[in-house]
Amino acid sequence: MNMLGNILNYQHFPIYAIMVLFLGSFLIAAFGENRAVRNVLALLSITAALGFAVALVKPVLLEGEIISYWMGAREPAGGYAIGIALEVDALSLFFALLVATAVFVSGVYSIQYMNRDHNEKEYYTLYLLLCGGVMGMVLSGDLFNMFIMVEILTFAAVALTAFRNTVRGAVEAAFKYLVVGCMGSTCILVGTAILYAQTHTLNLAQLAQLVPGEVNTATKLAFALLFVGFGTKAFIVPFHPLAADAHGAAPASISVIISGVLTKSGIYGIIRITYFLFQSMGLGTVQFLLVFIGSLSMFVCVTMALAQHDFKRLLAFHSISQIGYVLTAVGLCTALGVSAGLYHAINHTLFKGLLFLAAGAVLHETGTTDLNKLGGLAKKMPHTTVLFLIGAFSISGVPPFNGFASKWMIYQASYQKAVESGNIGFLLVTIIALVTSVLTLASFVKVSHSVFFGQLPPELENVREVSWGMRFAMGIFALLCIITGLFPNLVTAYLTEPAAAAVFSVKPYIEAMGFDGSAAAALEGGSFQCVGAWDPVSWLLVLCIALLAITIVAVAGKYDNVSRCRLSTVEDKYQLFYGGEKQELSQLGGDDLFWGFKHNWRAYFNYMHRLHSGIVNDYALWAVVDLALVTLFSLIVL
Amino acid sequence: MILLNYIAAFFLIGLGMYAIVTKYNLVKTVIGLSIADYGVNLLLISIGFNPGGTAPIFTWSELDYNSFFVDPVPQALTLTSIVIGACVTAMSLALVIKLEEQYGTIDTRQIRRLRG
Amino acid sequence: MTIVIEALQYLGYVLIFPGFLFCFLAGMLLCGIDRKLVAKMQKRVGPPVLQPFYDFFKLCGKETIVPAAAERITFMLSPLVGLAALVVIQLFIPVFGFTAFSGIGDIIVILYLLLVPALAMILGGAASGSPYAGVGLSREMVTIISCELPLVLVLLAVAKTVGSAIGTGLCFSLSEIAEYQLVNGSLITKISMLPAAAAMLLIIPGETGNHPFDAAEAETEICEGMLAEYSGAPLGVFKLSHAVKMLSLTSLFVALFLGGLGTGIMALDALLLFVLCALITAASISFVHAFTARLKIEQIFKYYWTVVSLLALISLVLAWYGL
Amino acid sequence: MFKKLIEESTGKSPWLFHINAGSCNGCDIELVSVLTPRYDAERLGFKLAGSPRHADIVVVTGPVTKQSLPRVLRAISQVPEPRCIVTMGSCPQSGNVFRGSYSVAGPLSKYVDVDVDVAGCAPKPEAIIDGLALAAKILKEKRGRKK
Amino acid sequence: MDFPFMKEALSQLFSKSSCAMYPAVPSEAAPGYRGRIIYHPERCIACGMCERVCSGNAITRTVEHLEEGQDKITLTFNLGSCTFCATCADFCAKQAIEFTGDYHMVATKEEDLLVSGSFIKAAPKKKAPAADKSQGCQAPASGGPTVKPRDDGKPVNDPARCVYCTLCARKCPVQALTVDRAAKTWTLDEDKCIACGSCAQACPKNCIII
Repeated sequence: MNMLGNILNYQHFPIYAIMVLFLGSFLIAAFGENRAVRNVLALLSITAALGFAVALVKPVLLEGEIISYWMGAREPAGGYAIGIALEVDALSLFFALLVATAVFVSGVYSIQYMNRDHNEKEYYTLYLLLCGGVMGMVLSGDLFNMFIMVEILTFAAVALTAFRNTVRGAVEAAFKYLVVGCMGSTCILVGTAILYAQTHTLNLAQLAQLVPGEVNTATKLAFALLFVGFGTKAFIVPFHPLAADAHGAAPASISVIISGVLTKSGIYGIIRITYFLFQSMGLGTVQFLLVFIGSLSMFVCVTMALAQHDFKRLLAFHSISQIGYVLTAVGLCTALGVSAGLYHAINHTLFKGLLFLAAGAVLHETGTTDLNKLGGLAKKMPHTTVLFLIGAFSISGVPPFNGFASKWMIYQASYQKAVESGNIGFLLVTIIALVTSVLTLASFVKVSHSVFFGQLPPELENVREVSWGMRFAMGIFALLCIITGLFPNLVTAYLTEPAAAAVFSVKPYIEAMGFDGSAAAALEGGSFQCVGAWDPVSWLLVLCIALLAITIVAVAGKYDNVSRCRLSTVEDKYQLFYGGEKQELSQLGGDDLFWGFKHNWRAYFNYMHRLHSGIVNDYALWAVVDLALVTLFSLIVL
Repeated sequence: MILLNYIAAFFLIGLGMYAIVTKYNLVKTVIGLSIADYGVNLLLISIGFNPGGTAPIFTWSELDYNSFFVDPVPQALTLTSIVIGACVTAMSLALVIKLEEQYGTIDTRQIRRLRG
Repeated sequence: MTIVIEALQYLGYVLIFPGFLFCFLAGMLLCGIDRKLVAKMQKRVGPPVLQPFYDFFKLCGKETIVPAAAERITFMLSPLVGLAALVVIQLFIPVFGFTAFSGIGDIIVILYLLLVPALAMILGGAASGSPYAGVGLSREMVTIISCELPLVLVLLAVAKTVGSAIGTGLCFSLSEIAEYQLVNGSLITKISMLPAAAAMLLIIPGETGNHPFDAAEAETEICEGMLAEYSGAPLGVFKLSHAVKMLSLTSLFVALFLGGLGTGIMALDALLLFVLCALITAASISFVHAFTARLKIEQIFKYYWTVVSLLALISLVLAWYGL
Repeated sequence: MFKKLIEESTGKSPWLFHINAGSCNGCDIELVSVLTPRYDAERLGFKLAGSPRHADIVVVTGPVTKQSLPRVLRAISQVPEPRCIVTMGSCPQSGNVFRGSYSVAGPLSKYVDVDVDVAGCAPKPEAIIDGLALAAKILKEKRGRKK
Repeated sequence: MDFPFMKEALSQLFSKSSCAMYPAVPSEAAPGYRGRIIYHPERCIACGMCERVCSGNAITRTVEHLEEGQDKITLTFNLGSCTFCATCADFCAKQAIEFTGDYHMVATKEEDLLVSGSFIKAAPKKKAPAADKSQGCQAPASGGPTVKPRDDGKPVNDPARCVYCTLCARKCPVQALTVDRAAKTWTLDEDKCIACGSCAQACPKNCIII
């Protein structure tokens, strides 16, 4: 009894959450020949991981406890951490929850999405490895373990990118991802090694205790290496082409993990090294670094997305654009900013997951994601369309969906930062963020027009709605999108604020592991205070009343005086009006829909097109140049 | 002496990066990755090296404050890193084979269907 | 009991005063005045001021044809959603001192809500399946992108000016802006706000899709773009939305720059608001309409991102340095 | 009340859709001149609509060539009820000088019920206004008959 | 940017519009406007010239045989097919077709656009309806005619000037003239001739005298 109680002690839950995923992976590799066994094993392990993560909400997020867990109970000896540790504070758990949710939904979706592929066994093995890697990384309390987990997830992600190796460009994308990803991993390892050489510890808490006191050339170099390494995982500029390539080729369920979870692990790493290890966020210059790269990612990727004509590739660029929002907000280093950034991280996982799943549904039914070949699917796939629209509205920040709530906070945070610091540069960030949001809307208008609305090409006449399992998975994301959009107060109060508070409380983080945290720099995030007002529930209520009133009036005014075609052959009256031949398909291609915008920016777009050459050496060069610049930057300012 | 190790380690890493950036042959790219990896391994080992230390093999009772040995942690790290390096090489070579099958070339300048 | 009365009061806000009925009457009248004024400026007599009402009711009596290629639900629902969103915007915009719903929205919410009617129109057009709608929505979206930057700059400039005046650094709440103006006089009296007001005047026709920025609804080139397949009552609702959008934007202008003119008596305020809206319509929509030709879409974009944005930026920089 | 408003308004805001079915452009120009400051049909509520879906009155000019016939009929069928068809100029009524040509399928009245004929080659703008006013009246009657 | 009409627009706001308030204020057609056709059957001699020159095929002539050799001749002008070119009026020797300034040619039925009239024509008689002689006939050329005109309104040829071009024979609606170029003869079938005067109008040398 006591033993059972000991096993079920929530102190053990973090390691359980990681282990069930890895265990599921190995079990599937061993016994996964049978389809039913495989599915049950996969579902069990992802559900268990989600359950363990949710069970930790009460102690960690609500009560503010920091779980420190030493593997094999090897507590620190002589003031030095010897054992391998897990440390779960609100920030870790926040990301773990995101991971668990995304993994769960994507897993449910996979079961029917992957049913036409061969080698499902390998798929689930790799899938659970990937998930376990991310989960392990965000819960780890040890820098080297973070590296190991990063390697595992990179490997699994690369293998899964190339999983459908007959898809155009899949192997190519995987190779590019592998090369640049390994360069990033190498950077992390070298950074870890340097930190170890300086401090003789790998424990995050102890590093946080020791590193800030030991700022020299070597640790500055380590900062740059770690920053670039985790940047590779988050695909922030200049690593964004990899994300685009990988997403385009990977199965949709993997894209969800790569964009919703893997990038978050990069962001998590960046938060850990900037706020905790080096505690350098008090410096305006480091804030500048994060905000600059964030804004750059935001804008460059959204413009790149406008020029795409592949559904998933477009979504991939948007994914990085939204990661730019997160990084920018986190880089503001205010309570509102960090909270907004984390909020946007949740939302990004949800809506981007939803969108990728919708893209996957389209791919599953039509066999293509080329915007120029699709159209009019709303009549064939009505539920997918509605779910996609929820995702599209969310990402473009249409009230009352969740994207608006977090973007609204980001604008306020950046503008407030600009006013408080008197730095007009932050004002530019607000403006870029607002404009980016509109451009995001534009490209989703493009997608919805060229995929779901418009005319149906004749070869898609036999398309059917996807199976209920896939719709169910998308429905979960859509529901979460709406809930997080409608109750921003709850989300901030119970999820992001504790996490943001954890970001600003380095001292408890160090002390929870039994080290001396008195020397930790006390970063002050300021109070969490919105300058505007936004109450989505009341707003929605008002909108509904208005809509209802208008509908009643409209119906009274013969709004329903509708005639529509009920015959199988379409009469002239119900044909579209245009001056061409009767049966001509005149769907507008998605390729160049916003010509009026791109025309004025053609020099920029042409330049960007040339720059993203697709040659792996170029991307490697960007990585090296980025590393060199960040190194130079950190050597000068840190 | 140990300084030479550090210099060599960073030289190897730099060499690997140089190969990745400038060589258009996929196999050479993979070699570059491996070289960089060896550089990291060398770096790790050098960090743990204490001149004159013994092998870090003790039982609990043998351990006291006078024992002088090389740091075992970087050695463990190195082992992990070597394993990972081998994985990278294996995986990337597998991908190179697939690429050669699909594209008929191993020149990176021609493997660029995904661009823009 | 008080809850019932309060609920009725809010229902009254939604349905009658700044809500639906007011929007309907004032918007349509503004539209009529605009058409009359343009006609006058072009040496014509012009339609009667009540003409938009005639148009609307006539369209209500017409048959509504749903094309076979259209997605019916989106096609029928989007006009209503667009109109409802506009009515809600009107509820958020203060009428001098009075705001129907002050605590649930601010400048940025307004900025985004203004996207909703356009988005509804875009989705409705896309759902109709018409290629003209495709061209129209592309142009509409570019027009939105064009207007967004200057509009953002204007709103931020106002937020900064009011915020630094009331000591919080910045102020996104519209009702606070309105209160500030009631106490300290209209913002347009400040030098720093003059370029912003000018920019806003230029933004209004672009946002409402009026001449010369109506490339998206060019009836002679692309058959009214997104509306090409609409007929009957839904078309009437879209025309109504257009009229209400004119009201929303002009009353936003009043709320941002002329908020100090309020008298405190609600009926009088409503009348004053309408008169001011009509004046702004005359200045920014009708007058520009009368002597310009329709711009091409890339010209619209260029114009807004250079001339108008520059005006707004000047204002923002002036506000930043406290002028 | 609503019904009455609708009925009252129907005659006051007729929107035109103009179809050129092979016209020589004379009538088209005259139709446009009706909207100029000199005649300003807008003061009577007339407006040129861009799409047949918006229109109440279809104005057809030209002798209805064989090439244009299916498109003319399609466009006319796409006009929502109640609608009114006006032939303008002599061509759509009879074919005029093009009558008997191998490429002319007219007159229009062979295919659809024409409500109002405006004769003239091209008609004087005043005549067009007369014709349109008559069409508006017919429109109102049709609306009244329907309910 | 240049707005040439900005001031104009402002100034127009306060001045009177240039509208012709048409339905309220009636408007007259300009002089010379060719509007609704008026047909005078009493002047018509059914020569059919108008029908032949009409490009729009707007004129139809129906002949109804009555007893006593009389024909009831009906001319119908379809305004819905008319180009209002007035060629028929120009060609009408008897001024039976008149174009008025009435432009209100709006109809809901096609029959409303028909202008028709009929008259009864007796069998060939000595007397033809009196017509204004000074009009249809060209002024004599200098030198004067060498033949005298007949009194029944039928043509006489002046062989001194005739070049036998056959234009008169071609223009004759009833084929009453025979002209032989080779033999240089001009013969009139007096029974067929209806004294319409078309030959005289067609003659380039003004050698036919009526």
